[in-house]
Amino acid sequence: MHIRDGILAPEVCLVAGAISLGAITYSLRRLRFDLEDRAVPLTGMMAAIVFAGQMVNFPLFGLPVSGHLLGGVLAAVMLGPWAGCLAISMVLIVQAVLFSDGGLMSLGANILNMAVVGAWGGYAVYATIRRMLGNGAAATVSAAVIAAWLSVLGAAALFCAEFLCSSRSAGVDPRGVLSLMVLYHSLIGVGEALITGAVLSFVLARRADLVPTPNAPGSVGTIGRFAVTGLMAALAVAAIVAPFKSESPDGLDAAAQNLKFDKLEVERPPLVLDDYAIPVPEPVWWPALPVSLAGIVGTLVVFIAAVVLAGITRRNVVPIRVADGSHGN
Amino acid sequence: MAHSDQPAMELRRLSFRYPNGRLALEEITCAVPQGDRVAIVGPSGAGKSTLLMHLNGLLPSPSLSKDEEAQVVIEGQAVTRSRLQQIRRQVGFLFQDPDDQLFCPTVQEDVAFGPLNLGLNRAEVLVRVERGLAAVGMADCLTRNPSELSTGERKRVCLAGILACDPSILVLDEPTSNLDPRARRQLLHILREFAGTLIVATHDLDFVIDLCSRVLVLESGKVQADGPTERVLSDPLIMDRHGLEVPWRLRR
Amino acid sequence: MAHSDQPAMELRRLSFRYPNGRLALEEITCAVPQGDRVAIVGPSGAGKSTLLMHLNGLLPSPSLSKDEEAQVVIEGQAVTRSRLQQIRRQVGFLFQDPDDQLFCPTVQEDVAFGPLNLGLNRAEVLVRVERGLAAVGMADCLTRNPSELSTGERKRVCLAGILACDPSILVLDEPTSNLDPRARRQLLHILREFAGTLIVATHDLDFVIDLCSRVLVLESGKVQADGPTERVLSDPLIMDRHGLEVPWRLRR
Amino acid sequence: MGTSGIGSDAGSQSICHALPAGMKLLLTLGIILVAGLIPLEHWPAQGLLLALVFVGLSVAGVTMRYLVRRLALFLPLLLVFGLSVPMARSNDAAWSWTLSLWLRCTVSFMAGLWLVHVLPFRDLLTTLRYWHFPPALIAMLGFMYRYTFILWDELRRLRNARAARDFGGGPWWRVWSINSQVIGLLLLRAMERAERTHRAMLARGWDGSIRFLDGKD
Ligand SMILES: Nc1ncnc2c1ncn2[C@@H]1O[C@H](COP(=O)(O)OP(=O)(O)OP(=O)(O)O)[C@@H](O)[C@H]1O
Ligand SMILES: Nc1ncnc2c1ncn2[C@@H]1O[C@H](COP(=O)(O)OP(=O)(O)OP(=O)(O)O)[C@@H](O)[C@H]1O
Ligand SMILES: [Mg+2]
Ligand SMILES: [Mg+2]
Repeated sequence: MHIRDGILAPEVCLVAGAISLGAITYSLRRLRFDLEDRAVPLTGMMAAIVFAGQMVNFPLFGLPVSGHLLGGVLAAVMLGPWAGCLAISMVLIVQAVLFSDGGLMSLGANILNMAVVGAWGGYAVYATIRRMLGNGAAATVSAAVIAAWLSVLGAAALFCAEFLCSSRSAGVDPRGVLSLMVLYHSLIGVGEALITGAVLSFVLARRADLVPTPNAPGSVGTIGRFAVTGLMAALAVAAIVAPFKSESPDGLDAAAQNLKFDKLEVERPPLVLDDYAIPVPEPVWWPALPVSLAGIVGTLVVFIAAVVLAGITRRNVVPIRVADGSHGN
Repeated sequence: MAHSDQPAMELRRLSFRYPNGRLALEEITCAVPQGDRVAIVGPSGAGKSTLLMHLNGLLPSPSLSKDEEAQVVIEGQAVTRSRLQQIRRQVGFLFQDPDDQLFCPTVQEDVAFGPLNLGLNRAEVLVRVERGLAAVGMADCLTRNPSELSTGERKRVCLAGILACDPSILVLDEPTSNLDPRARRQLLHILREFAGTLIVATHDLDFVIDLCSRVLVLESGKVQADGPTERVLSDPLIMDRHGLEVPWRLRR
Repeated sequence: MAHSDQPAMELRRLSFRYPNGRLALEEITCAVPQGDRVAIVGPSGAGKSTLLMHLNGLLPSPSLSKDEEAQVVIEGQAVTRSRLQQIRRQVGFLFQDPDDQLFCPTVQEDVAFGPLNLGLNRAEVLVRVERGLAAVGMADCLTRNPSELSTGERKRVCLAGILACDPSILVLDEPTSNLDPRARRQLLHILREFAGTLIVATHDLDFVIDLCSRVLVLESGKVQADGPTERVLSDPLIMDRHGLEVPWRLRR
Repeated sequence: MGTSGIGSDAGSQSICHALPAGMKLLLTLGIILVAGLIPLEHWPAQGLLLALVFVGLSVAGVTMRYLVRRLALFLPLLLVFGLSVPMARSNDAAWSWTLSLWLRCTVSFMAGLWLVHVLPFRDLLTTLRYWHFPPALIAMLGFMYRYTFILWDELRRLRNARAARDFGGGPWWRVWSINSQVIGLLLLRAMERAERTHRAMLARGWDGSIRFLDGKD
């Protein structure tokens, strides 16, 4: 998922960088913690954990891609959206500067796609769903699972947008790019959702006090939350439905042909997605149905995972009383 | 700064409950005069570590934010959130588990951590690091990674880290565990030379006899006995009741 | 299974070098007969923990993969990769640092971990857990989280976890550190009752006198002395040279 | 790529290492920016840049083996991409476009590698502080650095602890469920350890700012 330099146009990087900078500044402002606060080391540790987690790539059912944890939702659920966003940003900064994993110039875009969409967007979805389902452990896990999956799709969609803005050719069919990305990322998202859900149910069962309730001060306003949730959900639906729509006379095949042979070649590379996904051209050739099926299967798996993991958690949770000592340090 | 007529450490009805509901300390009241060497003994789970951590404001006690009802007073100053920095400079704290204390990638950096935070300049810090490590016999381990040391070696590095801060009050939690007899003797020697106030929680009663003049017996978060070392430790009644044993040297 | 004429544990020119290049053990050769109780003493960093971990195949020694040149032999069987699981059933290993050993979310699960992996049924496992925890006096902590216990309590839970596996050889690394005197006495009692072979690394020489019949002195990865407890421990020359001290009880 | 990359090059020294850390960062960023801004048609300029970066890498003492190993992770992908265009329509324009793409991405990547090689973590922190980055962010970065080692340490312990008592027994689902718990366990233990370590730092007078013994300030 890490975009390398040379793929996005400098002006796109600039805009994305500016937005990310704003997001980080805003996060820092919202947190307003003492440096001595416990939140600082916990954020650092979360960053270290996500960093380690991202080194492990999971294979994707025979597809020529593998995904890795993004961690945005996990971090946001455990630390809140602001610290969560910071944690993931830090991971990306370190990866770019000290491991040359993801470009320096595309750092802003990477932060936008993974930290901001992951933590803020993911958290908005999570908080909204949790609002609806209640405060139980089961609700927490299912909300996080769904949010994790959507956050991956969101990141992918945003990448598409950035990429399309970068390739100056007007004629690229966004639906072609989108359907390819959806195929990959609805599946990568399943991995993300499973890991997030499993880890969270574990933590909830052992130390529920480490997972704050979304109503704590510092969460997003209700309206904003619903807006973002709606947006992300619409995105998922659009992504899944997109290939169907493109079966108009010129069709997906035509779009794909255009995409591959006519439009992109003179301008920008086609999808040099990242270092993990090897976007072989075939999927674009596939008829619409399998592409959408992948999206639908992904959705189904995520919902089933949400229910199952939530069920496991419900059985395990030991209520933890909170008494005098718990006033945050 | 500190007047010598003020106790170095004073506890006023100190209570503490862990977030999981366990009451670890219950209304502890006591005072330690400047320069005294006091041992805190008691069975596992008595609350010794919990008590010591309060001297440094390391546990989130509600009293930290209330200036008037201070439960812990160090050299005349209530331990409150705003004074924590100041107080932590005065009080050197050795954790029971060395792994909790060591977090830098090299021994040198770890020992230097405290002095650097005191705002000393680089040369001074290096001198202190060297002195601290030499005192515990680990001068040749400067560049090693603490997680690749043996447990006893790690314990010694922790000690060096505390000594390098030059505190006026030393609070040691189980300093002799995992130390070999020679290192233990060296430690005894260092602590005897130390001019400030000393508060030690330990199960090593021989060490207490050699070092401390006063013993506090703690059990279930309450002070059960308090008195001169020899008298408390040679009293079979007290010792037996609180999971201890009269040491060989005091048996008649 | 094991013939009583075979030594319980045999080391054949055992050497070990840590990945960072430090030679921790150098050509150690010795044998411990069945049912013996042997203490390993020596200064910090002598290599005691490293040696003990070899008995359980916990360190990545090259000899683990070579069947013929086995350097560690347990009850007549060379410790090789393919036999590790078998051998770990026979050998119960207590880590020096309880945090290295405890990893389950509750005390009960942690103590049950070994027995469950032995393939026992649930009822039997529960009986063993209860027995193990009762033996160390922690029967009322079943549902607590090990990371919320005091250090001494954690140490005791570790012991319960080992005892619950009912091994034929007990390998204990510094079992008395952080234990209070009463728990230490209980441990002494448990170990005296234990019928199998016992190998203990410790700095607590009094404990050695009370428990073991034979002492190995280790320093810089080599065996420096080996003999009956009283003789080795009361020899001021040996003791002084290797960072130890003649215990009070043996002084004349 | 393990944590070994972080701060591993403390020993090596070269002119590149001696540059001020801020300069290293700006230089790298500049090169990447230029590589990105040069139009695709002007591939000779890209080639020049590549040569420059290559010289930088060799001055910094990067071994050929290391370079090849890192490039091997990155190049195949680029090859596939670049080749898809000339294969579809082979004319000179397509080829020069491909070449240019290759060069651009390789320049950026190698510039990144150079930075990785010459910039120790603590220098990054001190530079960021010098540039008046928010102290909270720097503190978090510092924690992340420290905790990465602690995390590894915890993982090692967790594995050892299990090995000593898992006897390979139990039905397959038990083994499987134990394995799946590891990530959660690691996270919990790491968080708890983070809290304790934080306490230890506070006890030794830490006030929120990261100080290094040999950092430049
Ligand atoms: N983090 C924690 N959360 C909840 N309870 C705790 C925690 N730490 C300790 N306790 C409990 O508080 C009590 C006092 O613990 P403490 O660590 O102070 O004992 P201690 O006297 O230091 O024992 P030891 O000699 O074994 O070190 C114990 O009953 C322990 O189980
Ligand atoms: N993980 C490791 N990597 C490298 N060297 C190590 C590691 N662990 C221990 N050592 C070194 O190996 C030597 C032996 O260590 P070991 O832990 O066996 O000592 P020990 O006798 O158990 O000491 P203690 O009494 O302090 O527990 C020491 O010099 C130590 O510094
Ligand atoms: Mg304690
Ligand atoms: Mg040891």
